[in-house]
Amino acid sequence: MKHLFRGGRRKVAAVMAVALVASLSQVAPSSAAEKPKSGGTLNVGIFDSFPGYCMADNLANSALMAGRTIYETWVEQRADGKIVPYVLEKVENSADFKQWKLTVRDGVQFHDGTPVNGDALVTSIQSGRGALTLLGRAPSPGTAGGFNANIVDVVKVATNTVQVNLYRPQVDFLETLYASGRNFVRAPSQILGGAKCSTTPIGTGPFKLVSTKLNELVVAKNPNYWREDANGTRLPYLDGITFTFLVETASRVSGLKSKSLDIAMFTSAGEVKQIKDLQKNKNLTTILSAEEYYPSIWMNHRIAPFNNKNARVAVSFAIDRADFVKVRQRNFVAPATSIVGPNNVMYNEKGFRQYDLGKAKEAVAAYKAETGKDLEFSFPYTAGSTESLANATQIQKYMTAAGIKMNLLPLTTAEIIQRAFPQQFQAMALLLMEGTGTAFIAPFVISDTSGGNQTHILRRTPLAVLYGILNLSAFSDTTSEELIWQAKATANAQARAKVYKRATEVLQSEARMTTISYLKYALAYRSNVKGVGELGLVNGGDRKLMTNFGIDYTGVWKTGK
Amino acid sequence: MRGSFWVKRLAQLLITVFGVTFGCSLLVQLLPVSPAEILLPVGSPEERDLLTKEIGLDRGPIGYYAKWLGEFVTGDFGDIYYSGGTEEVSGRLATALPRSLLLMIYTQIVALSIAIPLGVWSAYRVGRRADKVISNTLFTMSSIPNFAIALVLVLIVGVRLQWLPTLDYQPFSAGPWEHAKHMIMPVLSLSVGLVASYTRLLRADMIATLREDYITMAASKGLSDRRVLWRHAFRPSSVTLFTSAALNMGGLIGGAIVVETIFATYGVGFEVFAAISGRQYIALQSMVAIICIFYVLFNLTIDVIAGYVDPRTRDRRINA
Amino acid sequence: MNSMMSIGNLHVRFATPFGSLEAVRSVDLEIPAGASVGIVGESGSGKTVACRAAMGLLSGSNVQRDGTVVFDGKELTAMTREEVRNEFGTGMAMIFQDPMTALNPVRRIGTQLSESLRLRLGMDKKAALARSAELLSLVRIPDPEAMLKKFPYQLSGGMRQRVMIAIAISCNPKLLFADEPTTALDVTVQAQILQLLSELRRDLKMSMVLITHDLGVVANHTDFVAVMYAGEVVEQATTAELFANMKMPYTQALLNSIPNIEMKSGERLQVIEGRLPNPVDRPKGCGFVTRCSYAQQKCHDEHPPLLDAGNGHLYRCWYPLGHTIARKP
Amino acid sequence: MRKKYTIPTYFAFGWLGFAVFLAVFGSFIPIDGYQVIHGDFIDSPPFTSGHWFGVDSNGYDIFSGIINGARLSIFIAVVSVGLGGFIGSLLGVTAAYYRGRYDSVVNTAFNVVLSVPNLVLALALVAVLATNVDINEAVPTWRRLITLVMSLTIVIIPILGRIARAATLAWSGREFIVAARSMGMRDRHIISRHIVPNVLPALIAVGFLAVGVVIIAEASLSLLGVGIPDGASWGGMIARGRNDLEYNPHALYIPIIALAFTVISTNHVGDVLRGKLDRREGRL
Repeated sequence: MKHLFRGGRRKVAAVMAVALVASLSQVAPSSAAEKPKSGGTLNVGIFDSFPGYCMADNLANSALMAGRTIYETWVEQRADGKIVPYVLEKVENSADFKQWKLTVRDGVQFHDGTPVNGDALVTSIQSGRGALTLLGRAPSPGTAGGFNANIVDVVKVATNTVQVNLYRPQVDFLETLYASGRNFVRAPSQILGGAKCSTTPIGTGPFKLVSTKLNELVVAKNPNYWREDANGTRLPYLDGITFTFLVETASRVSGLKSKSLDIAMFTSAGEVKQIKDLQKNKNLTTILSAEEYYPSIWMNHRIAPFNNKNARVAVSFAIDRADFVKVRQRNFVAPATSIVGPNNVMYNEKGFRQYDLGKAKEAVAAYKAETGKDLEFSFPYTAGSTESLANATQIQKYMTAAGIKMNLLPLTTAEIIQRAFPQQFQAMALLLMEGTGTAFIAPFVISDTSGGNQTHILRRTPLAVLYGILNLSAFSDTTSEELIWQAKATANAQARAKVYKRATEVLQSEARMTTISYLKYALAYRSNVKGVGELGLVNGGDRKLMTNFGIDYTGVWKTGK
Repeated sequence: MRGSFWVKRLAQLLITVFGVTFGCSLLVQLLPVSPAEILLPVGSPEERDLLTKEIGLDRGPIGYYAKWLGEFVTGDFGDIYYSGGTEEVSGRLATALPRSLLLMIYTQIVALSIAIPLGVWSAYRVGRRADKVISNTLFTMSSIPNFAIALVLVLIVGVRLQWLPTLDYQPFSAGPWEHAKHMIMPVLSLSVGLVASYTRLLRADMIATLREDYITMAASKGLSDRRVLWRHAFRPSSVTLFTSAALNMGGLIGGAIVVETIFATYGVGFEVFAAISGRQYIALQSMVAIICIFYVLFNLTIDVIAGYVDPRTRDRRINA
Repeated sequence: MNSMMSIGNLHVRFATPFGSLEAVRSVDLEIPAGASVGIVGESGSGKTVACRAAMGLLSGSNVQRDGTVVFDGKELTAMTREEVRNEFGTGMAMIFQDPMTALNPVRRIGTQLSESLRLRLGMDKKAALARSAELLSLVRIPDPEAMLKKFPYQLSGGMRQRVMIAIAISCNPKLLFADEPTTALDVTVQAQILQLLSELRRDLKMSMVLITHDLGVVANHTDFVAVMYAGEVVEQATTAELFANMKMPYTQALLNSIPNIEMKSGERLQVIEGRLPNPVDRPKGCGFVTRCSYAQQKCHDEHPPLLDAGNGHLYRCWYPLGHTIARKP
Repeated sequence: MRKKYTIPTYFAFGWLGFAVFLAVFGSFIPIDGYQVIHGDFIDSPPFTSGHWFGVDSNGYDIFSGIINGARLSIFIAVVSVGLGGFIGSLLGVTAAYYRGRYDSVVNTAFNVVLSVPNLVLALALVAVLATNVDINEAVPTWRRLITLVMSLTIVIIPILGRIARAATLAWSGREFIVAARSMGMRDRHIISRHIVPNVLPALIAVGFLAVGVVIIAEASLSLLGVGIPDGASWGGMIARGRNDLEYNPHALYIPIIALAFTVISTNHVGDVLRGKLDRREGRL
């Protein structure tokens, strides 16, 4: 099945079909006949650390997988991409898509015994948009504030029902509520817990916290978990899971091979060699995510040289994407043909500048003619990471060929992240955009995620920067922005997709950013791990088998002792 | 006389601790950006002011240090700052420190118990083939970084032979064997480099000792070579070795970052690294202070041991 | 008179980075039982090396020893290290020049003294310590019980040397090598130590080899004398014969250079003008030629053989003292 | 009296000479730069034509890395050990010679630096010193290099300084020093003529040992992201090759062999030099 995701360029019309086939083929692996067994613990090796569990602490990829054993989301995504209620019972919306009524499922409770109700939902959403006013130090919404800026207010209309009012109509509001799996059902007791918000996650998930450190998360079975399997057995099956941050790829590979780990996760960004090796291993099952992760080269419009279009065009033309994928990723992923991948609704090849050295040189000459300067920029990469250096060096090679001077900027990851969102770099590569929908695309290409709401709650606070902070290219493109808002207001799916694609075309023709290749994730598990991807969602339908945040552990069980 | 030596030595060590911690606190002051800005990247100016006051950064270098020190001696090692709240450094150290201490102690025991016989033997066979083989093997080993040794061990012992788990730490309470299984490989990878340097130190001192008349004297009494080596030559040759071992303590507690990462034996080294890369300078200051205190304690212990091993040093100290 | 030790054609070579160094060349020496033999020479003349080689105390990959050594009827040079070691303490013992360096600084006097008693004579700890105290009083150390608990650095030089003598005689050796036992000591103490050694030798019926650079010491405390120079025995006779009928210019030079009383302990004596020849690159003639005021051309060209002057008086010189040919002024 | 050298000594001198030659003239050797990515040769084993030592999994030619890495590795080692040794022995010798308050200040300073683990010290120094106010202006390689060398030098100073101090303490009590003092010789003269020649052999032995230690320390630092990021060093190559152990072991073992040769050679040369300098060893 994995070959389905590997293909190169695909026709737009084929995308949905591919997604569908993919989702069908992902269901029910061969172990379905075995009866799940309760008990046992798993050791899981991951490649991200745990920066914390409060709103502003963004759990990345594999750490998100771990965090999602404690936390669930109000809504979930089906394998076909549709967002469906999960901890919510039902969702209703007004005809203009500006009012959304969310009803919480009855009988769900947090790990500390407090009930999940309308108040909890209000607290959760308010904390995510930075609207909580608290005594002492208020928990910052962090970058989540930008995602939720279209929300005007949240009111409880019944014990378990909450109404969310939006500033701009948003057909895909549930995608925002899902936030690619990141908008957790956090307990108010955690959110309002003051000093412990970052270190004591309290959720509704199948597992609850035992202990956590920067490098480790230990969770144990939540005996009061609300879901049970088809046979009426209480979920989850496992007694506990230990997630360990193993930054060295070799540690994860050897951990699996030496049976110190049951499961380990990998990324195609730099670990292709190891993934291919694991795929050959008979004792392991290796599953891959779809290529739904779109790392971009962001070009800062606020400062020279990328305030000049010719500069951006030159860079976009200069990158030999096919060569990059061959050299750096061993053809494991597809070279980019748009700023997003074929699975995304915004995918559009029009206006996307493919490798063309001649045109790149022309653009460099045009830049020189306009500004009188040679095209030169700095590019940060993670110091100490061979992969990061090799990627940057590879890009530098293409730039040099086109007559562009690219200076490498070695910085620590912390420095890069800290400087990225205040948009201080001239250019940088960062994976932000992902998924099939637009909830995790739009905020990064919009200059004001509040949709121009002048009365927004954050407008007069320092946190107002959050509206545009996610747009690392720091541009304001009214045409594409309006198209995106217009698409979000369009009820008809096909018509909506068309508008989105037009927005993409505008972004690409202005060379706001560019993409080199797409990315995917891999997860390998040993043969004693069963039930991966077998448990469906609560109202039928399956999850995606594998994503950037790995697998779901609710239905996973373990053979043997 | 002896008493005054120890008072002097203790004072010296206390000054060391003060020096290190004050240096760290100066480092915090010297940062190009305000620590409050680093610790609260999305905070409001009011919040940052509050934090600056809370940490004591508004009091100037001396005031800040005095505040930190006052809290440190009462067991408040400061906090690690998250976007949503804080975590006490002491909690982190409570899990990390025992791991690092055990790792360090085991490593020293293993390194010394390999290096001592090797050093004595190669000094005894100086210039012969055994000595040359030992020396060159050790030099080769010492030029392999410990992380490379760790990875080779993992590949051979963990993956190919499947004898030992490659990851994780188990406390002694989980059973001695369980504990040992998880410690063997990290300890071995850290030991190799030390074995090389210890053997070399001991060998050099032993060679010098074996030239002494009292060794010939001992031989002329009709004692066996083994007895001459161990009873007569080893002790007077071992002071440099133990002093050097004491100097390595700090490095092993806080500097085993890479090996700790490979084996997921996350100890103080990892915490220090995380504090540096996460810019948790307040936490860093306390952690370095703790490492320094242990370093000082171990050095004091070694002083006592050295006085026992070589009574001349007692005499020398009194004269010094 | 039967022989206690007989050394035949002893050669000792050291391999050095500068080439092979012959420290002892063809030394023949007879040590009669019960006698005291003095070996005299400057520093570096090979006397210490010869004795240590005879005992079998030289070890190391760079040492090569040839020749035969027969001790008490047993051929040491044909024995294994283990067998030779069994002769140490009970058969042969040695007193070293510098008691400062020859006592282990980190072990107590009692431990060092009782060690050989326990290991060589099989005494138990208590008996060994009791015997140690006796030995200490034998070498006239006051309050021996307290001395047992002390470390060497807490003792004076003379006391240390007495301790060392006590250690050497602890197992009643038949042959005692005393390697410059007094050089490191004050002049006043020197006489006491030598007196003590002579008395002990008589009382315990030991043979003794007294190595020294001081012909004065030899005259009073030995029966036979061998003079060594540059690794060779250059003159050999009974003590009385040697002083009565000195043949070698070198021996005479030694006699003329009486150690300076003000000289610091441990300092090397430069008793005769000039230097010893380079042991790696020896002159083909007489080794003393550059320093000898009587040297002739023949001395430069030919190495003198060991000649017999009668009465067992051997010497190695083309133009011995009393020879009639013309001398340089 | 000319000393005869053995074959290993010739080899050691030869290798070090070669390494120093590479360090000085490596950039003039007509081969591809170490940063050129050979996309078609990724994972090539050693003895591939055109790539004698093979290519690592990122496409970097290992031969080129070894040639170019010599420069940084040797430079860092020589400068930090040389500078650290010089400053350390200057402090150590004078402290032990003059004693008193100056000595206790120096000794305490040594202790302070020694009690902080090397890696931590270097990490902290680089974190503070190698940052730029304008984020888009890359911290120039020379500044990173200086910071790195400085950190390593600071690490070396107390190590060699303590040895110099201890050795000086032992020697300055000797009669000839006391005699020289009593004859009214100038301190500078006594130090340079009487103490330094006696202290030097021990320092040189440890100094040569420190060369290997520094090269490896640089490897650990580049692993932690504070080395010379875009430079090739043997340590950096070892650090980069760590994840290739199972797939391309040559990316790991070839730089280790180069490093091992250098460490063994420096140690051997150190021994030989010590033998030459230390006349006392000439005695038997």
